[in-house]
Amino acid sequence: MNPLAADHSAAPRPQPEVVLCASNVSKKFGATQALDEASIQICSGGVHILLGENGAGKSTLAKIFAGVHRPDAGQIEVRGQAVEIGDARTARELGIGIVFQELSLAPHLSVLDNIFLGAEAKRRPFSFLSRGEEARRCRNVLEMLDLDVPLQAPVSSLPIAQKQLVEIAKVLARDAKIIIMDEPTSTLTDREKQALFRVIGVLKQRGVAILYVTHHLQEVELIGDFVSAMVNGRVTQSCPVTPALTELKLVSMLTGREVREFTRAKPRTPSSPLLTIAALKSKSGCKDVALTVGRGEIVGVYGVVGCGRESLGRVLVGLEAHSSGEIHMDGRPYRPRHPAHARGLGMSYLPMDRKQKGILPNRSIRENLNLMNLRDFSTIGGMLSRSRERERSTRVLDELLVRFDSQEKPITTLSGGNQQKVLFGRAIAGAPKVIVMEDPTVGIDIGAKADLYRLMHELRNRGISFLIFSSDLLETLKICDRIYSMYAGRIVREYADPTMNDEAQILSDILGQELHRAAIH
Amino acid sequence: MFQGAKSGGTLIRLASFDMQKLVLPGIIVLIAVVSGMIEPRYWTAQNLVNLGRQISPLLILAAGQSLTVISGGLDLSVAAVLALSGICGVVVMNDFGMTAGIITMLLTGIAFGTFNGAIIARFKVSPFIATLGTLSIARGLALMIAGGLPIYKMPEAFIDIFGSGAVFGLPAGVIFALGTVIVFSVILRYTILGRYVYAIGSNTDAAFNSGVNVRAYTVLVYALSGLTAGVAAVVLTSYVAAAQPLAAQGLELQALAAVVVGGVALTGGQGSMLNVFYGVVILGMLSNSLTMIGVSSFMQTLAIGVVIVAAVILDQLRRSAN
Amino acid sequence: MFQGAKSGGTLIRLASFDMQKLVLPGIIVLIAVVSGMIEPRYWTAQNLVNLGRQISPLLILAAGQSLTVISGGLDLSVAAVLALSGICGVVVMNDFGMTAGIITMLLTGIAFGTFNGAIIARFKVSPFIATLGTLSIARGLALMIAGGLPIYKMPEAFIDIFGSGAVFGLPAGVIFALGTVIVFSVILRYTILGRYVYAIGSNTDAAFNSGVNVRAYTVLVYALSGLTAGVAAVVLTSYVAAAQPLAAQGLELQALAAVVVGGVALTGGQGSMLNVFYGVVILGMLSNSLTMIGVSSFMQTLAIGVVIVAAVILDQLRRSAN
Amino acid sequence: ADDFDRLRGLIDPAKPKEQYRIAFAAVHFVDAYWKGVAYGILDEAKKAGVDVVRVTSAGGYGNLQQQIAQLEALAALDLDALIIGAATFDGLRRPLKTLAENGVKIIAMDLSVNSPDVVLRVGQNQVDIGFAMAEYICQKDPDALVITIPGPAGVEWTADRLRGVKQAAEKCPDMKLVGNEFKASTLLEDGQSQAADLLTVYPDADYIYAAAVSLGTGAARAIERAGSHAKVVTGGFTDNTVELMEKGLIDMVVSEPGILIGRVNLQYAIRALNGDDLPHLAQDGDLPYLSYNLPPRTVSRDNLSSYNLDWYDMPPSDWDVPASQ
Ligand SMILES: Nc1ncnc2c1ncn2[C@@H]1O[C@H](COP(=O)(O)OP(=O)(O)OP(=O)(O)O)[C@@H](O)[C@H]1O
Ligand SMILES: Nc1ncnc2c1ncn2[C@@H]1O[C@H](COP(=O)(O)OP(=O)(O)OP(=O)(O)O)[C@@H](O)[C@H]1O
Ligand SMILES: [Mg+2]
Ligand SMILES: [Mg+2]
Repeated sequence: MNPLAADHSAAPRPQPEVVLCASNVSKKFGATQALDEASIQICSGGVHILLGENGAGKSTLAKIFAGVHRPDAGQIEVRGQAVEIGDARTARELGIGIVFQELSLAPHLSVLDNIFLGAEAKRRPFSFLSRGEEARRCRNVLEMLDLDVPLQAPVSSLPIAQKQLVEIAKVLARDAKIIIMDEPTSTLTDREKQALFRVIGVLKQRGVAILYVTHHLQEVELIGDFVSAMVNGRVTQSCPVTPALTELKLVSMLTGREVREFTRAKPRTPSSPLLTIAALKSKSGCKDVALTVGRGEIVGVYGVVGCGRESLGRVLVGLEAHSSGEIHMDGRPYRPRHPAHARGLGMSYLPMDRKQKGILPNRSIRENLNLMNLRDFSTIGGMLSRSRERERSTRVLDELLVRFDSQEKPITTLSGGNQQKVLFGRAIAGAPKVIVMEDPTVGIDIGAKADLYRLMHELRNRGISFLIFSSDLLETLKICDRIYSMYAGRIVREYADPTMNDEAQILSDILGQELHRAAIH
Repeated sequence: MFQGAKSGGTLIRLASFDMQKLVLPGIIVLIAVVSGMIEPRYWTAQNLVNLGRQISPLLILAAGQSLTVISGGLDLSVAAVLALSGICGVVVMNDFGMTAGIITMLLTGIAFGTFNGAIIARFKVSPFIATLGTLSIARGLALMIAGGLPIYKMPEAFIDIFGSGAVFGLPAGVIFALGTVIVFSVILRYTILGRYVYAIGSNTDAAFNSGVNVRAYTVLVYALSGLTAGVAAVVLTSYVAAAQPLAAQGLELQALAAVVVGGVALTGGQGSMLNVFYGVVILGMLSNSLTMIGVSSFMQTLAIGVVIVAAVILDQLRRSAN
Repeated sequence: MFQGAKSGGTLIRLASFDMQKLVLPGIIVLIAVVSGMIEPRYWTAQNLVNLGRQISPLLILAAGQSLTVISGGLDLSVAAVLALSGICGVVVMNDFGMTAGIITMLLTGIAFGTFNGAIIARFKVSPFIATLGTLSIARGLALMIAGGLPIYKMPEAFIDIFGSGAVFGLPAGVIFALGTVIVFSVILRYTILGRYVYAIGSNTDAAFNSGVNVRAYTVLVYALSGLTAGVAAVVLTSYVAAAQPLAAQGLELQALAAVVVGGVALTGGQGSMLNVFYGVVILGMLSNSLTMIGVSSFMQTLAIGVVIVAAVILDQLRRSAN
Repeated sequence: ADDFDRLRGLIDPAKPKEQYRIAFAAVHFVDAYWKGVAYGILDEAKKAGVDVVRVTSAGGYGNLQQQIAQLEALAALDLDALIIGAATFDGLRRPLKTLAENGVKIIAMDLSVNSPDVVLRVGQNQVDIGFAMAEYICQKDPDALVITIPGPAGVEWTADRLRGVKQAAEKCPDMKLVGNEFKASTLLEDGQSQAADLLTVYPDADYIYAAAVSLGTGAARAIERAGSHAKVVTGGFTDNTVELMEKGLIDMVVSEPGILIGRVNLQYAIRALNGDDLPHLAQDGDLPYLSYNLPPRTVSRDNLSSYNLDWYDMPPSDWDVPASQ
């Protein structure tokens, strides 16, 4: 059934069987039909990849399996038994574990406490915790994931990629037999992804069934055994992963719409320098950074987590003061005191951690979108004109392909990818000079991504500059006019007009190695 | 389907809007009708005026409190600042005239509010504890300046205009209170400040990262809350014709309660002034009603608790029903 | 490099631990030394015992309050429940003996706490407003049962054992208080309940999604907070030898203040019992010190405010310095 | 005008045998009465030549816990005598016992306190004060409809005063009391709201009994606003009581001569410490010690002009309880 999966196994593997089966599951949120008689079957010992556009209903399905939502109609079977998953505990007892798309960790709690939260050996409130045993198991799991964090560190102190890995570790520690991963790699860089894929390999060996939601089509080939596509709340197609299944076929599976592949065009005019950074040092990780961003240019900086990229971004948007070095914007010294100041100087920011630093959870889509360009709507009396604001929102939401019901609904009623589009819209609003973006398209489906890329280039052609910190190298290569590779707080190399051919060189740059092109290929 | 969903949404929104709009006013009507049935004099213009006068200071403080609560904080010092403003204002008034005194009341409020805001924004101290501390400071100052005793001496004009004055039967205090509520409601709904207040309360980090000047706006919010303390000082001082160093004790908690009964979450980011208004009216009319219908005071204490709990539970049920 | 970062992190954590450990005790030592210098009689065993007795009820309530606050809520009703427990307990005590009376106090506390928790967990009402409502209910009941006046009649044995009794010079009240703090500290650090309390306070949804029975644990937390009100009722009633319907008014805010001065964030998820202990001692000893050194009551009000503000600012500066 | 008898002839000033250390534990200092008492004690101490080493405030009636804490702190200070205005009748037995065991002579100031360790009590009888007010109303208008604003719950003096009012009312069969609810605090707005509400229900009320002058002042404002013909009777003076009396809003006040009571208390403390004789003392109810109750003195519009408030009632307006002792 899954020819690809047979490779690494030496021991005989148990025969794959359907362990999780949903039939005709429907779920409605208010007026939105999130799931519309969706059906799917997941087998043990394999990775079932679930694809679909933003808002197709993938996370909703996952949450129904996890006991977060209850379906309005339809049936769920676990190992042939009809079940009702009323809450998270039931799900766990059925052996189902989930890695949520919007991370679901307790920020103040330590890594260890998070990993074992709700999965303690004992059940009574006043029972003592067996921390020694937990620590031992915890170390094993973290080792599997190649994750080196102190067990007692509060989760809030970790970068988002590590949070994502903790979320994964949490599921692994529970010995779940059915694991659902909702876009687990969205913020991971290559190194961490490799570790995760290794773990997935091991889990498959052990006969674990994995439902894997993603927008990265490459991952289908890398780890998938089976693939399903969701469209408008229905699973429309399912098939085994075979070499014959090309990315193009996948794309056509998940959207009726034709996706125009994005190709970058050179800037029309050679750009003059807008932002120049020289010998920049910062407390949190820049050792010696020098780079320039031209007017109307998209510049990418690529490196592993902890290479100083985040620190550079923090300095530029005013979250941190640099300790030495020079930054000039428009020829004038640039030293923002805080993001509001930076914004005033023309620097806009799209932060990486959507949930913590991006959305205003109980505010409407409209208010989330128009947080930073409110002056555009003020009338003579200083009042805001709602109608003008609504008008702009409708236009922009349309342009960004946001799938929404009403712009007055809380942003949390949007799917993850659609939330990201709204934040993208917030960052580009209000005529900034430079936009610093961290993982600008995290969670956004391929079709919409291409459109966002086009939008970015349109803005670029109008003279707006971008500085992109993406954990996705392919994306960086695809959209940037220029790329800097970064390692250990320093810029390693500059790539003008990068192409896919630069991939290997960049990968070796960011690991601090000299190029061995042959060795990699 | 998408289109259908959209218009369906509007319908549901209208319905839910009506529902939410009805719970709190419903409670108000219920209290009023029951009171009026038991005690017919409840329904006299006289009593309505009394009621209005009595709840005016609470309403004014609740308006400011709404702002701080929606921004994710709270201001426990308002009642003490009211007392301090009243004392300072009356002292100045007796030497430099009514206008100077009124300005002093407002400025004292703003100054203290700014001080609160500065501590909270600069040192990232919990608003609860910061304003609990400044509450004590303001009371201490008020007691020291007044020597512990109420100051009764003040220009007759001040009492006549603000305490006893009325326009078309509406007492001056009520006009001030409604004015404050309207101004704050407009601020919340139609200004950039209002939008940022919601944003800061909803997710401070997000607002900060997006470029909202969280510190400056926090200071502004507490300064406005202080201003309401100053306005309430004008109203209360002229109403009782005395500046008392212990004036309005506990009114800060009542204001908070009114705000929360009005559906503003203490976690911030949510709430509307109209509902706060209902919250104030409910709490304010309760004591008046119970006195009018002759419920014993111990029962009143109990009844107020029951109404608060019942109101918020009902309101919550309505919300989750949507 | 990764390794280096790790050990560096540990070092910083150790250092910060020491720092944090020092700010609050530092303030305590400062107050004690200054008081002792101005009034040498401050440093008598007698006064230390007094101090211990005086802060015992606050300490007990603060222990329960820590639990509710860390879980992301708060309990404004504790002081009123204390009063109600005391009244009920003494009434029972006079008819059925001391043991029955003490059990009644504890059970009344637990029952009311469970009621609080049930409302909060079942209806998802804001703990602030829910417990503000039940505060009023508890006070109303206490006033009605006691007829408004304190009840002084109670078995002499109760006063002798719990109010005046001592073991090795430690008054019974102090022993109860320390016992409560130690038990709650163990709960928070070493039990499943403790972990869940932090988790619910840190991110309720995450806790729920991880399979924590958020509702049941919320009820348990408020029941325990109610229990502390019952324990404090035993201590306070025997200490003042009277069950007062208005006992401990405002003590709930003091307990909250102590908890927050002790570095527990009102947003939940954070805090340690040791620091709460320091917070209680700071607030508790302030009033004793100021009386001993002869500061006037108005100045005391001011001074308490200044110390609260200064303490939290210092504590916050230390935290952010790390 | 300075040569009036500061002790109103109640007792002869005594000469202390030593420089005694005396403390005064008050209920609060936020009305003219308690400030007057503090002034009386401190001024008399100066004149007599003894030290008042501490003056404390429990912060309000009923604040038992706070007052016990203060008494315990005072116990560490080597006092010779303590003058205590008790925040509650009962519940202070243990700390007072501790003080007495340390050799401190305890004088109960005005408010009775249930402790056998008290040497004596000097003050007014609260029931008598209430009785005097209702009696006055009965004289003026035997079939008066009287609104009562009895003050906060949970404190003895408000209960005692209302009891006095009811006793007098019983002797005046046509008089009718309405309201009768202990509630709120003693702030002006409390008096004003309660009076306004009750005047709406009972627009024909003739008198308002307000337990304390702050409540009475608030009630007077409510009468003025409601245009009612009712008049207030209350206890104690403030800065504007005279004005309200002249306006006819307040009809009668039972004097609470704080300064005088403070002075007399200090004199009795000195006598008790000296071992001198203690005149006037008599049994009051079943208190475990003897009391000297000053007779209530009523001040109405008729005799207002002949009454000098500054002698025994109102502390000098520029005088404050010292910030530290
Ligand atoms: N809590 C909610 N309330 C209202 N609508 C919701 C809620 N959660 C999801 N929806 C709606 O349900 C639909 C499906 O959302 P879901 O999160 O399942 O999409 P998804 O396939 O995971 O998308 P993405 O790729 O962007 O993560 C969307 O239209 C979304 O707006
Ligand atoms: N506060 C005061 N202001 C003005 N005059 C006062 C005041 N107190 C007392 N007097 C007057 O001083 C004189 C002496 O007062 P004192 O109380 O000793 O008189 P008394 O004859 O003993 O009265 P009583 O019978 O009430 O005790 C009287 O004329 C009295 O009216
Ligand atoms: Mg999703
Ligand atoms: Mg005489």
